[in-house]
Amino acid sequence: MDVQKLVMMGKQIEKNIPDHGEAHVKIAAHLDSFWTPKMRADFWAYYNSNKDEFPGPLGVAIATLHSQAKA
Amino acid sequence: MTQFVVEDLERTLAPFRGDASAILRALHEVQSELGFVPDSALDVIAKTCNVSRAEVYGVFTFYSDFRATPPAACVVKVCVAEACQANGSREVVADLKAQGYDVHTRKAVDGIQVEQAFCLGNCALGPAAFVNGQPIGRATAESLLAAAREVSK
Amino acid sequence: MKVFVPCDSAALSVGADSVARAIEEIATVKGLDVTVVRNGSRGMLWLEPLVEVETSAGRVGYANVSANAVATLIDSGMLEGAQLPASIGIVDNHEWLTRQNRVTFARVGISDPQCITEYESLGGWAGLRKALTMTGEDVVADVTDSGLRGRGGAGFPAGIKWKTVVNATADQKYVCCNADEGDSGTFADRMLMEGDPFTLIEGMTIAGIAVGATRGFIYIRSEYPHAITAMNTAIAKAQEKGFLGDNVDGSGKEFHLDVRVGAGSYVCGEETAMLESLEGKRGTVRPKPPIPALVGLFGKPTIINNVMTLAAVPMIMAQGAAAYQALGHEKSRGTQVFQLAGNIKQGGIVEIDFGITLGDLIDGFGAGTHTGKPIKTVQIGGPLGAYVGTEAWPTPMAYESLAATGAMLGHGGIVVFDDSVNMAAQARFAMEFCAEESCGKCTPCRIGSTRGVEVIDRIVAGDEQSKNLELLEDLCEVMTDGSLCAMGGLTPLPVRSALKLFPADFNIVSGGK
Amino acid sequence: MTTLSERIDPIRPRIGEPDYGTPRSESDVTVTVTIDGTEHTVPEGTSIMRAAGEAGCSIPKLCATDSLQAFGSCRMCLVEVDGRRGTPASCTTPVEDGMVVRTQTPKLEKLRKGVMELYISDHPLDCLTCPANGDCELQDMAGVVGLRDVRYGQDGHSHLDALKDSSNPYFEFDGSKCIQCSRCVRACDEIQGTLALTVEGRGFNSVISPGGLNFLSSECVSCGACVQACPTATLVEKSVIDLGTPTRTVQTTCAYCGVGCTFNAELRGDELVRMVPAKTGGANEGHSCVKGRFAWGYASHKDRVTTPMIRESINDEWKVVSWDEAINYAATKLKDIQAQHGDNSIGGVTSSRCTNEEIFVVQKMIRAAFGNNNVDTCARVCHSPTGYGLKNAFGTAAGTQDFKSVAKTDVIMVIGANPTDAHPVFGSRMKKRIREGAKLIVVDPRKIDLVESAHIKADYHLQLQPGTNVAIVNALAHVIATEGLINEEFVSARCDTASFNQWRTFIELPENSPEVVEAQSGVPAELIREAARMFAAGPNSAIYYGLGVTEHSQGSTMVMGMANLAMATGNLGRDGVGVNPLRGQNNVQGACDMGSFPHELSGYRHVSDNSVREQFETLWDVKLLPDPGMRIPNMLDGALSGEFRAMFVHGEDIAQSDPNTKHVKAALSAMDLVIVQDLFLNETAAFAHVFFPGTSFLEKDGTFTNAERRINRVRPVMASRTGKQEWEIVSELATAMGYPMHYDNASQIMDEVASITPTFTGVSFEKLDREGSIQWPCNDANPQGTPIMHVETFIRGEGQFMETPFVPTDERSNRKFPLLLTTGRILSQYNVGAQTRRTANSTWHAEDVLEIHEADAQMRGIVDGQQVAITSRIGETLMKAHVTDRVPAGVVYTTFHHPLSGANVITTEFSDWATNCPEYKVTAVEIRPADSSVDSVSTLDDVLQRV
Repeated sequence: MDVQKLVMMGKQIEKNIPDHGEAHVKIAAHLDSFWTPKMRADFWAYYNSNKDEFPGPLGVAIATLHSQAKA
Repeated sequence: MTQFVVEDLERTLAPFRGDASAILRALHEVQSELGFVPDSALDVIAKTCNVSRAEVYGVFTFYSDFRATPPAACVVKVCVAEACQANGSREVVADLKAQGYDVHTRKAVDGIQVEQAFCLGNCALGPAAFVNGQPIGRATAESLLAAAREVSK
Repeated sequence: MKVFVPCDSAALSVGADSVARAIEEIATVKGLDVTVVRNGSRGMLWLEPLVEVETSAGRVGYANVSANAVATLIDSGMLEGAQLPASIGIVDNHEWLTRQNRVTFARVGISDPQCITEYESLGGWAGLRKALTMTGEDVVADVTDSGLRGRGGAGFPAGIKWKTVVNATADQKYVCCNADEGDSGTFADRMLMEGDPFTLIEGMTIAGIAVGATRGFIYIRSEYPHAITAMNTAIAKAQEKGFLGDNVDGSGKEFHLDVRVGAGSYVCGEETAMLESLEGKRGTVRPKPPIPALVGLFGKPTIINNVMTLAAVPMIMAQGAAAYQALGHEKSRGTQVFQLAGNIKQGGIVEIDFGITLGDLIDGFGAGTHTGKPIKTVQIGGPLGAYVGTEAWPTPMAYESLAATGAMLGHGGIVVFDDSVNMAAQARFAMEFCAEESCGKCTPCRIGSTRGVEVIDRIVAGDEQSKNLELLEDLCEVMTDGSLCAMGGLTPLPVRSALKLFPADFNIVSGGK
Repeated sequence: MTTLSERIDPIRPRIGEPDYGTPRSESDVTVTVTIDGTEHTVPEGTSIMRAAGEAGCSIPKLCATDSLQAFGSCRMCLVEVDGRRGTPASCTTPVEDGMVVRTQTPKLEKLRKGVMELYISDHPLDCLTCPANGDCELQDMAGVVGLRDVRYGQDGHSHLDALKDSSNPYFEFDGSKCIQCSRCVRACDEIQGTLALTVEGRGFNSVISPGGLNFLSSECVSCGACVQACPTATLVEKSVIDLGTPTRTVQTTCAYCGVGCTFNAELRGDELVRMVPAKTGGANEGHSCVKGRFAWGYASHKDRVTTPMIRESINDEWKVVSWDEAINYAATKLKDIQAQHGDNSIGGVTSSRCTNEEIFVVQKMIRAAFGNNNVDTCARVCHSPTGYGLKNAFGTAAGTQDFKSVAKTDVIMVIGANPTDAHPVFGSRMKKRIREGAKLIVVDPRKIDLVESAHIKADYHLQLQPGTNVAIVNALAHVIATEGLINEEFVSARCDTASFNQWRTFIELPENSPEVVEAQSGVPAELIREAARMFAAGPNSAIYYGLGVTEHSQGSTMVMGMANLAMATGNLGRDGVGVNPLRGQNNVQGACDMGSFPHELSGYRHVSDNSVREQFETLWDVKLLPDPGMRIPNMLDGALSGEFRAMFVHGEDIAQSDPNTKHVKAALSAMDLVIVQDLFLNETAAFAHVFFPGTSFLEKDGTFTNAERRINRVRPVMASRTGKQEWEIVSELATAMGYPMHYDNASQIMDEVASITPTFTGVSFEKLDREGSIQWPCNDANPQGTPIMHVETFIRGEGQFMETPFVPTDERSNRKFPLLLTTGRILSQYNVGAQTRRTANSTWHAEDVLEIHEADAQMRGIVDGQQVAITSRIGETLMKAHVTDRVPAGVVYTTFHHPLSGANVITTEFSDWATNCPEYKVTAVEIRPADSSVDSVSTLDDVLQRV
């Protein structure tokens, strides 16, 4: 899949989950629940070299998933 | 019906907006405004009163007062109910027919149209009639036509 | 000087308006101080236009005045009450009136119907004012005690109907006045509405206050344009004076009244068809149960009474139930407003206690036929009423006594026919009228009436007469027992009575063929 | 000349359901009545007619039928009652305690015969050649009363020469046979609520009339209620005239919308004559719409493909092959692709048009034989946000009520749904309740019929800008929270306190106030406030919603927003309330229930749940993946990037129904293998290599689950025209791929579902056949099913409030695309139109049109009926313009039933953030007149080429 599409989807999810400091957990859970492993991996790969683009909880979420070996 | 008349009617019928119980009143209103109820007015009434066209049509066709076409300049209504029969209204109707005015076809001749009615509430002075709404007692074909010609002059 | 020229539409039909205009014109030309009052009609319709002149001795009447004759009459001293060929003397002393007992019609013909102050000065609003001091239940009890029965035809006790409505719980109740006076030979409702509209308004307001109905409707047939105008004008005045509205006569009670106009349908005089029509719909008959007193207009508890019924109420309230109960005959209490119509010499309104004989009404009041020929038959109670012959003259005019003879009082209209009438034609007309005016809902009335015309035609034509007579009899049975309402149910009454009394008119060959 | 008695056939047993003449009384009080000497106890309010009928002594009748209120016009049902004068009609007279009734006396017999004699005197004596011969109540009753002779003859005044009205494509009106019982008029009023029929004239001249017009040009919506109500051949299906009266019946379920109407398919021999809605149908209770009632002819349309076909390339001609060859060809290809590109390179789509059993085997094949979770369903593009939102809030991905519940609702809020067009049979129920006095709030950019039509008027129409649903629902909740209208008792007893408190803080923020939202949505703040107060006042307030909620970038948020609103006002867990999705297709609910989503197994259990997965693994004897598979958009994107190579498309036309057609077609073209299973060579089949002919619903054996979770039986009315059931094909494909799958019948598949799905454990064909239908959950706790959910507690325990910030879509109108296009359905057509366009339904709606407000039209020089070009940043299409005040200025609207206009050519890639449900409802567009310019002619060619 085009990684830019994944970025768009990720950012849309981030925008729609209100953040009271725990949004990254919810975003991670969402990606874990609904994204295929390959989508998560591709996204992580992109994130890893473009971290500046993800200052918010989305970045934290994908990093968390990666650390749990889910991305 | 032109747009102008439709808008006129919509204004006339405005008090009945959303009132499903106003179909009959709306039909009266249209007929008093235009002299008859054109087909397109049924749709205007339906929309105004928030009912179906069929409902309006059903009411329109139930009551004998309403007409789908413009009336003649003068409408003569002759009572043919019992009390007036007792005073010869059958003969009046027959005389009128002989002169071309048939209460069944309601065909207009020289701007005069004759219709039958069942009781006009003037049963002691029959035959009773209305000539364009003006009551006439002890009517004869001649007295009616004379009054009608006066009106349609 | 006051001159009275009736505004009743029967008077108008014989020129009352032009008479009134002529009097005013001549008075103006001559510089006379004449006030023309447009009163209701006294009900002596054969005398219309009946001009009355106020004199110190009373109101002197001049009968059958035409506009052309006005100048001569005035020149001859009419305005001074002179004795002239047209004069009938003091109207109040006229035997036709003195023999009557005018209760409901007490003010009709006396006053200017649209003068609300005169209405009050003649005893108006007294009943309402009294009712406003009573509980609804007490008002209903008074109406019950008076013995007042529905004047529309069925004769159902008004108080019982009211009690049902007063006991019903609902967010809205209605009072509906049935002024769809469609029976040929009847015009009392019209004359009251044109001649004393405030009485009806007062009666309806009392009914509304009594049962907790805040809205009332008067359903008037479109054939009565003058009554419609009269009622609308009177209602506006009553509203203006606070007798209608949110605060009836300062009582804090609410009653609003509106006129609704029919559109040429006889069956809308049937109470449930009238309800449909009041709801703006096709005037088809509703089955009963449920009764309108419980499920009536817009599904709410509703009093439905005739004009004459409601117009009797103010007097009952003002003078007490006992006064009304004291009048009448057996179970028919109070007075009945009879209407003499058709081929009759002295046609008009006769309000008198129940119990007067038919013969007295027709010969005594009516003075025989207009044409001067012998009477052949009389139809009582409108187009659904039976034809009777002179053998019925001794019958006391009351609900039960008439029913016992197979006839019915209906709305009290009596239509006289002379001997030129063909009764097969009248029987055929009864079916034809039913075919024309049936709402079309139930089968016996819808199809039966049309078949009735055809079968009568075959009988008269001598076509398989005995078979068709039997068929007509079967048809009458199906219509009588099978119809949804009185329209189809009573149409056989004139048919059967005509056939029974005057078989010869049907060309019936003895034994049939 | 034959005699009358020869012409009136003796009564034969008739197919169809018993008719007790008047509706059942709902009273709990009973009375005892003596009828013909025998005592019967019935509920108070029961008519004499019904009491007698239930007791087995039926009284003759013509105008009475138990689907309509008593009318009392025919006078056939007269009886005698002790102590009462006359002969009252038994239909309009309620029984009273102690009443003694006689239904058969010489007097009554004579009267009934006399009435019948009148009827027949105005009725053609052509029973033997009449299409209703043997299915005519007049004929039956003439026999019952023993009429032998009509003494009036037939020469009198009559209606024998009345004209026929054949304008409706499906039924005919023959006035000469009409008995004026008004059953048709009353059915149109009481059942359908359209009031398109009336009686014209009066007395003998009364005739039934569609408002003085012909049926086709009238207000008639062709629901068939009048035809069904007609006791004679006056209103009769043309198919009955052509084929004759039916002789047997098979009960089944309609395959159109999510209402799920039960029909009796009436056949003559093996030929389907007509579909008659069943009074026993749980969802429809005897009603139908033009689609289910009449538009079933597509099942035998000449376009139907009934043999399997294959081709190497989509540029080749199709080759008709045997089932074995087709299946083996597909299996080999799939396996080859997997060998070359990996297990995850293939996937499939289940169809919401198919049975639960078919869907279950398709997802099973994908998970077990394909060995991945790349299964999705067309619910993705309609109601996936419903599943997401309701599951989060309440714990289960389904509507909370049964349809009947609306009869107890005091305030109905309809959001983004158009029930009278899209769910007409439920729409009629709703209209009935509104006419009884329920309040109505419509939230929709468009003036739908519920906003104002005969006897219906919304109390509030919140005519919002497309894309601002969430803002509005937040503003409604804001009013409720800030004006002290929250049902604190309900919330504290039933909902999660922490989430509620957090939500309350959020919702009370000024950004959610109606005054702020007015600027975003265009809805006056005061209207929002008043509507919110009305909703909170209830006492029973219910939300009904459709795709106007879900097909947005915030579809899931909106579903949660509505759940918040319902919980905050305590409107859950009883009759008359709830959050109710109106499902688009017949089996959207079932497709979701059966485990069609890539992340869920049947019963909404996540694939990552080890214990659940293990149960399936044991049952299926296969290893399952614990991670979610690809959604449809992922598959399409994957096809373009080369990672996804083959797709099994089960009964869905993604090339027409999915957004951004150009993108979809490119993705399909990129795949190595596309397998389509469908009735017709649809738009997607143009890209297919294998075509498996499908079965129509008339051939299927199985179940559909409707929007109220009602599992209805689908029974084969005729033999499969392809020789196979669809689940057989799928099983054989799986087997050919090396995973043996076999079922003897569909019932076994449901047994398997029941064995492994906790909400379905009590469901079996046997039980469904016995009970008629069951609403899940149906298990040991709820053996009779569950009409209303969350009665005591929520499925998830405590109701969960969710913060629902309004995030405007990225699709905005701008100078280049200043208008917002939104889409919807029309009554006569259905979705992509594959079925309805192959029926006479196109008589009503032959093409899609673009609704445009007069101001927008004028500005662009567009007049009504003109061809216009609609351009979005994605594409362009052509349509006729319809200038109307149904849409506000700035908004245009169209349906998407026709491939020629192909609304999805212009819809965008935007989708719901949580579920990727496409944002069909908001597309920024520009419109311009298209005719007469050279440029637009070439555009039309483009369009024609594209489709």
